[in-house]
Amino acid sequence: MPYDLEAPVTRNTDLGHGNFLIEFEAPEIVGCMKPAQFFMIGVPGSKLLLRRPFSVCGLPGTFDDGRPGSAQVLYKVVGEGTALLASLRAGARLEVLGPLGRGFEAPEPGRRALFLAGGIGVAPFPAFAAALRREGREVGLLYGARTAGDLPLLEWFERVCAPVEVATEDGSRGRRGLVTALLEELLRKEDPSAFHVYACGPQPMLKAVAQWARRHDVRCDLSLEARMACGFGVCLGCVVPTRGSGPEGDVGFERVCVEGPVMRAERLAW
Amino acid sequence: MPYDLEAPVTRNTDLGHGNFLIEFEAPEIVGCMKPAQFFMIGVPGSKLLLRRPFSVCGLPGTFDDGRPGSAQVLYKVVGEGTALLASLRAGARLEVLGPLGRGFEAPEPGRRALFLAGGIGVAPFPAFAAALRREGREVGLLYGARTAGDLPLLEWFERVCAPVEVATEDGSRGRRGLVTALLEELLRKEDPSAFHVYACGPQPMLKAVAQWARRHDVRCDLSLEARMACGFGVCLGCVVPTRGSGPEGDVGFERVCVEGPVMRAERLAW
Amino acid sequence: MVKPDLRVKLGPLELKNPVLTASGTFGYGLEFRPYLDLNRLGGVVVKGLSPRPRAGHPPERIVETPAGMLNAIGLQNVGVDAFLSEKLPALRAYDTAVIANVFGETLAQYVEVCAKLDGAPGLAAVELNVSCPNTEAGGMEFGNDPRALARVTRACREATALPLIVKLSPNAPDICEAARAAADSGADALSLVNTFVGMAVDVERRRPVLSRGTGGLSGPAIRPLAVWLTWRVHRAVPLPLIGMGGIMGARDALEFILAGATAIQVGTANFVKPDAAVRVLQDLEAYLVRHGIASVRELVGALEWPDEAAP
Amino acid sequence: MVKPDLRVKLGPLELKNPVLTASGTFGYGLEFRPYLDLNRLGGVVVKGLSPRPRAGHPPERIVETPAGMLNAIGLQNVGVDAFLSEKLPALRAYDTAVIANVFGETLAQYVEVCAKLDGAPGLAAVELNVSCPNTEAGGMEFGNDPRALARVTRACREATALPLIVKLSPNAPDICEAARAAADSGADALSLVNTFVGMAVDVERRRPVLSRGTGGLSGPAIRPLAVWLTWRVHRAVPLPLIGMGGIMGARDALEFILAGATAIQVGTANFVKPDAAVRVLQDLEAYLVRHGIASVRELVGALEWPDEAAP
Ligand SMILES: Cc1cc2nc3c(=O)[nH]c(=O)nc-3n(C[C@H](O)[C@H](O)[C@H](O)COP(=O)(O)OP(=O)(O)OC[C@H]3O[C@@H](n4cnc5c(N)ncnc54)[C@H](O)[C@@H]3O)c2cc1C
Ligand SMILES: Cc1cc2nc3c(=O)[nH]c(=O)nc-3n(C[C@H](O)[C@H](O)[C@H](O)COP(=O)(O)OP(=O)(O)OC[C@H]3O[C@@H](n4cnc5c(N)ncnc54)[C@H](O)[C@@H]3O)c2cc1C
Ligand SMILES: Cc1cc2nc3c(=O)[nH]c(=O)nc-3n(C[C@H](O)[C@H](O)[C@H](O)COP(=O)(O)O)c2cc1C
Ligand SMILES: Cc1cc2nc3c(=O)[nH]c(=O)nc-3n(C[C@H](O)[C@H](O)[C@H](O)COP(=O)(O)O)c2cc1C
Ligand code: FES
Ligand code: FES
Repeated sequence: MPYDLEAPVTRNTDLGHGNFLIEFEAPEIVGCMKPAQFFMIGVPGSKLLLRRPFSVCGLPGTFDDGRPGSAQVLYKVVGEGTALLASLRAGARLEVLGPLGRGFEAPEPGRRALFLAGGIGVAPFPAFAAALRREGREVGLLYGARTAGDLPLLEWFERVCAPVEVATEDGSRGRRGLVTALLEELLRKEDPSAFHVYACGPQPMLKAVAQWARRHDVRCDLSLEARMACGFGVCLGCVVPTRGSGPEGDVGFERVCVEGPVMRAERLAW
Repeated sequence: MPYDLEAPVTRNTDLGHGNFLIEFEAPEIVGCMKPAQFFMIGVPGSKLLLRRPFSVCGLPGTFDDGRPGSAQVLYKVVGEGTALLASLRAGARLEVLGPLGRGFEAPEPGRRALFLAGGIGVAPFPAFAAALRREGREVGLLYGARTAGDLPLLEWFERVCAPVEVATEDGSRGRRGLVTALLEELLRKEDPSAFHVYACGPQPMLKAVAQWARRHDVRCDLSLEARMACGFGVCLGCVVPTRGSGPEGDVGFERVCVEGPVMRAERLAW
Repeated sequence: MVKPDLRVKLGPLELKNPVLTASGTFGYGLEFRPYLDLNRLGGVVVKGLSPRPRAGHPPERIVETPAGMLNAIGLQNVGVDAFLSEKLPALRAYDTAVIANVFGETLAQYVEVCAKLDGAPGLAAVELNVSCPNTEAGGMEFGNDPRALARVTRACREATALPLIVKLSPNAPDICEAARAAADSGADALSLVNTFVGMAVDVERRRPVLSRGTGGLSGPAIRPLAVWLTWRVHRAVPLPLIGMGGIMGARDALEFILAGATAIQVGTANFVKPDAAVRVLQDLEAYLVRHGIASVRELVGALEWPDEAAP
Repeated sequence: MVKPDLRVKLGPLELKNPVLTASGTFGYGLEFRPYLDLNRLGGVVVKGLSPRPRAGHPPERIVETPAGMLNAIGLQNVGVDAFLSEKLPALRAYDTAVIANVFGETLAQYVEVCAKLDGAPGLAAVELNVSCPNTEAGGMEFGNDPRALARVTRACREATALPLIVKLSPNAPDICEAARAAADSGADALSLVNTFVGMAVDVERRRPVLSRGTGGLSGPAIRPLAVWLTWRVHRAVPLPLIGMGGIMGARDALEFILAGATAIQVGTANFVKPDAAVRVLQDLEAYLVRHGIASVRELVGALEWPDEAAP
C-alpha cells in the first residue's frame, strides 16, 4: 500500500559525471518496498507540475552507511527535474509517493541472477543484489555505458556480485562495445537456462535484450521507463505495447506504472 | 545603473510573526544604491514566473553586523513568493536586479526627517535613518501596526532615532490606534514646516497621510507599492494615478517602478 | 459556527458537496482508495466510456509543459459493458455520486452507451464528452459544431433518464453558442472546460513529442482561460455549471464558483497529489467558516464585476 | 565550424537574425540599454502606438498566474507623434530593425498612424495589433472578424509602403480564416500570437483582480497553444510567420521555428530576465553549431509530422 509523504533529504552525494545518490527518510514506504519498485518524487514549490519516477536503489541493508528508515535513489541529471534534485542539500524536503509498481521477483531456485545494466539503468540493482546475496544467491552483473564515467556504483557491485563485467562504447573501461555483446559471450560459455536475466537501461538496449532472450528462450525481465504523470495507474500516460492486452486479445497497451515497471521480455510488442 | 546578478544568501533571520530579514551579497548593486530604491528578486527554478519587488532595508553601514558588499531586505510572508524566500538558507542563490526606482532625498537643511511606518512598511527606513544619522541629521519615527508582533526592528530604531513613538490597533504596544493619530498629535505640538515627512505602509495609511500633508502643507514623500512585472519601466503594470501626467495634462498614470517608488504626496490623484 | 452547508443542486442532480473529480484523471475511482476516502467526495466522474473497449494511442501520450501537461491518450477505456459489470458494483458502494463520462465517434455510439447506462443502479448522471471527432462529419469534433452538438445532446437525452451533463470544449469557435445549443437540446447542466489543443516539439528530434502530434492542455496553465469561459457561459446560459481547469486547491475552486460554477471538478491535480480533491473540499469548508458563509450556494456567480470593467 | 547564417527574410523585410522583441514588453527599446546590446537583436517591436497619447486603464493592470501573467494595460502609450520625435531618433541609431506596433479603435485611426509612420527614417516595418475593439462595430475586436480584418489590412497597406505585418489574435473563432483574410489583403507577414483572454479572481474580495475584469494571458503557460496555432497557420497560409507566446529560451524559440515561424518574438521573458532576448539568440546560434546546421532558414517549418498523428 503506497504512502504519500514529505521526506527529508539526509544526503545527496555527487558521484561525478552528473550522477547523484540521494538519500531520504521515509520509513513507512521503505518498510514495504521491493527492489525495482519506484517512487514518484516532487520538490515542493518547484516550477515542475508533475513528479518524476525513480527506482529505489538502496533499501535498509543495501549500503553499509545507509540510514535506518531511509532509501537511496541513484539518478542522472538529464533535465529540469533531475537538475533540481541535484541542487538539494540535506534538510530539504521531498514529496515522495511509493512504493509503486511491480518489482523484481527472485529467480527460481537453482537459477542464477544475471543483471544487465545500461548506464543509469543500474539504479534498481543494488537493493536487489543485496537482498539476493543475503539469501546466498549468486548474482552476476554485465554493466555497459558510453564511457567510464557513466558507471556509477561499479566498485560497490565489484564487492557484492560476481562476475562483474564491463563494456564501454569508447573502450575507456572494460570491453569496447555494447553490453549485449558481453551477454552473448557469457551465455556462449554457460547454459542460458541456468540464468534469470534482469535488464534495465535505454530502450534500444532493452529491445536488443528482449529479442535475444526470445531467440534463446531465456527467462528475462525488463525494468522499463516511460514518461509518467501519476505513477499509480490513472492517467494512462505511461503505456507500452504488449501482446495479448488489446481489446480483441491483440496488441494493446499496458501501464508501466502498474503492470510494470518490471515486465517479462516476451510480453513486449516492440 | 542597474545590475542583474546572482546573489548568494548569507543569512535569513526569522524575526517572528512572519517577518524575516534576509541578507545577500551583491557588491555592484549595493555600491550604487540609495535608501528606498528597490530590488526585483527571484528564486531560480521556483514556480513563480515574475520576480518580486523589495526595498533595500540595510546597506553597508546600516546594521552593525551587516557584511561588506551585502544588502538586507526586511520582508513579511504574505504569499507564495515571500513564503519561498522564507524557506531559503544561507548558500541559496537569488536573482537580484537593482538598484531600481527613485529613492528618498534627504530633507532640506534645517528640516527634521520624520518617518511614518505602517507594519512592514518600515522596511526602507533603516538604511535611510543610518545615512541621515551619519550626517548628524535628526530622525524621528512614528511606527504603527496591528499588534506588537508586527513591529520588526523596533529596538533597532529606538537606538538610532528619536523620538520613536508606537501605535498598535489592539493597544498591545504603545498607543492604541493608528499611526496617523501619532502624527497629528506630534505636529500639534511642533511646527509642521520644520519637518519632512516620509511615509511607507498600506495604501489606506498612505492616503490618509497624503491628505493630511496636503491639508497642512507639509512636505511629504510616500514610498509606494504596486504589483510589478518588470520593475524597470517597460510593462506599464505598476502605475498609480497622478495629477498632471495625463495626455492633456489631466490625471494620468505614472510608473511606481521608475517615477517612484518615492513620490511626493501631493502628486497622487487618489 | 455551525458547519457550512455544502450541498448543491445541478438541475435534477443533488450533490452533498460541490467537489467532483474530472474524467480521465481519476481512473474508475477505485484506484484512489489508498489515498483518500471516496465517501468524502461530492462525486466521481469516471474515465470516458465507449461502446467497446479501446486500446488508445501509442506512446508518447503525455508531456509536461509549463504549469500544465498535454495528453493524447486516445480514450483508452474498458468499454461500457466492463464498466457496468466490473467497476460500477465496487464504486457504487461508496457514498458519492458516480457520473459516467461518455463519448462516441458517431451519434449512434453516444446513444448506445447512454442507453446501456440508463438503468444502471448506483449511477447518478451521465456527462457527454463532445470533444471527440465525428467520423461521419469529416472528423470535426461534435463540440465544435453547434448543430451536431444539439443533435447528440437531444439523442442522448432521449436515450437516458439520468441527469445529463454536456461537457463543453474550449476549442469551439464560440463556447456560448455551444452552451446554448446544449441547453436548448435537453442538457440539465454543463461542465467546462475540456482540454485546449496544444503541441510540444522535441527540438532535438525535430518532431512533436506526442505520437499524435497534438494533445490536450490541462493544469494550472489554463486556469485563467477556463475561469473566464465559465463566467462568459454563466452570463449567457441559465443552466447550472460545473467548472474545471487547473484547480489545484480551494482558492482555485473558488475562482470558478464565484465565476458561476455550482460545482467543480479536480483533474490534473489528482496526478500530482492523489488526495488533492479532499484537500480542496476541506479548505473550501474552512474558507466558508472563516468568512461566515452559511452555504456554498451563496457564492455561485457572486463575483462583483468592477464598474470600470469591460462589459 | 563557420558561424551559422542567421539572416531571415519576411517578405520585403530582411533581418540579420530571427530574434525580435514583442510589442508592449520592450518599452521603446531604449529602456533595455543597461541590460543588453540592442545591436545584437534582429529587431525591436515597440509598444503599440495610437494617433494620440493614451492614459490606459487604472490599476490593477497585471497579475501573475501559473507560468503566466494577465495584463490589461489599456494600450497606454506616448502617441505616434512623440514616438517619432522623441523615441525613434535614439532608437534608429542602433543596428536593429525597428518595427512600430500600431492599433486603433477605428479604421481611420489605424490609417492615420500608418500614414504618419510611412516616411519615417529608420523604421523597418509596421505591425498591426488587431486585438483591439472596433468601436464602430459594437466593440468586436478587428481580429475576430475576418472582414473587418481584411478592411483594416487593406487600408493600412495603402497608407504605407513599409513592410506590413499583421499580428493575429488567438481569440479569433478561426485563426486560419483570419490569417487568410490578412494574407489576401496585402499583409507581407503575419505575427502570432497576441494574448489569450483570461481572468483571475481575488477570492478574498470576490472580484476580478484586474480593474478591467479580464486581461490578456502571456508567458510560458500559453506556449503549447501558440506553437500549435503557428503550425496550423503555417500549413494554411503561404506568408512568412513571426511566432511568439511564452518564449523564455532558445529551445522554446526553436519550437516555433520548427512549427513554421521564420522569426520569433520574445515577450514576457523580457520582464523576468532583461537580457532574455540576447540569451535566446546566443543559445539559438549554439544549437545550430551543435547540430551542424548552416542556416536557421533550414529549420523553418522543418517539423516532421508523425505518421500516426492526426492530420
Ligand atoms: C519506473 C521508472 C524508474 C526510473 N528510475 C530512474 C532512476 O532510478 N534514476 C534515474 O536517473 N532515472 C530514472 N528514471 C527516469 C527518470 O524518471 C527521468 O530521467 C526523469 O523523469 C527526467 O526528469 P527531468 O525533469 O530531469 O527531465 P525532463 O526535462 O522531463 O526530460 C529530459 C529528457 O528525459 C526524457 N524523459 C523524461 N521523462 C522520462 C521518463 N520517465 N523516462 C525516460 N525518459 C524520460 C525526455 O524525453 C528528455 O529527453 C525512471 C523512470 C521510470 C519510469
Ligand atoms: C517598490 C516596492 C517595494 C517593496 N518592498 C517591500 C519590502 O521591503 N518588504 C516587503 O515585505 N514587501 C515589500 N513590497 C511588497 C512585496 O513586493 C509583496 O509583498 C510581494 O510581492 C508579495 O509576493 P508574494 O508572492 O509573497 O505574494 P502574492 O501571492 O503575489 O500576493 C499576496 C498578497 O500580496 C498582494 N501583493 C502582491 N504583490 C504586491 C505588491 N507588489 N505590492 C503590494 N501588494 C502586493 C496581493 O494582492 C496579495 O494580497 C514592496 C513592493 C514594492 C512595489
Ligand atoms: C490524462 C487526461 C485524460 C483525460 N480524459 C478525459 C476523458 O476521457 N473524458 C473527458 O471528458 N475529459 C478528459 N480529460 C479532461 C479532464 O476531465 C478535464 O476536463 C481537463 O483536464 C481540465 O481540467 P484540469 O486542468 O483540472 O485537469 C482528460 C484529461 C487528462 C489530463
Ligand atoms: C504587458 C504586456 C503588454 C502588451 N502590449 C502589447 C501591445 O501594445 N501591442 C501588441 O501587439 N501586443 C502587446 N502585448 C502582447 C505581446 O506582444 C505578445 O504577443 C504576448 O505577450 C505573447 O508573447 P509572450 O508570451 O512571450 O509574452 C503585450 C503583452 C504584455 C504582457
Ligand atoms: S503514470 Fe499514470 S497511468 Fe502510469
Ligand atoms: S513594473 Fe513594469 S513598468 Fe513598473
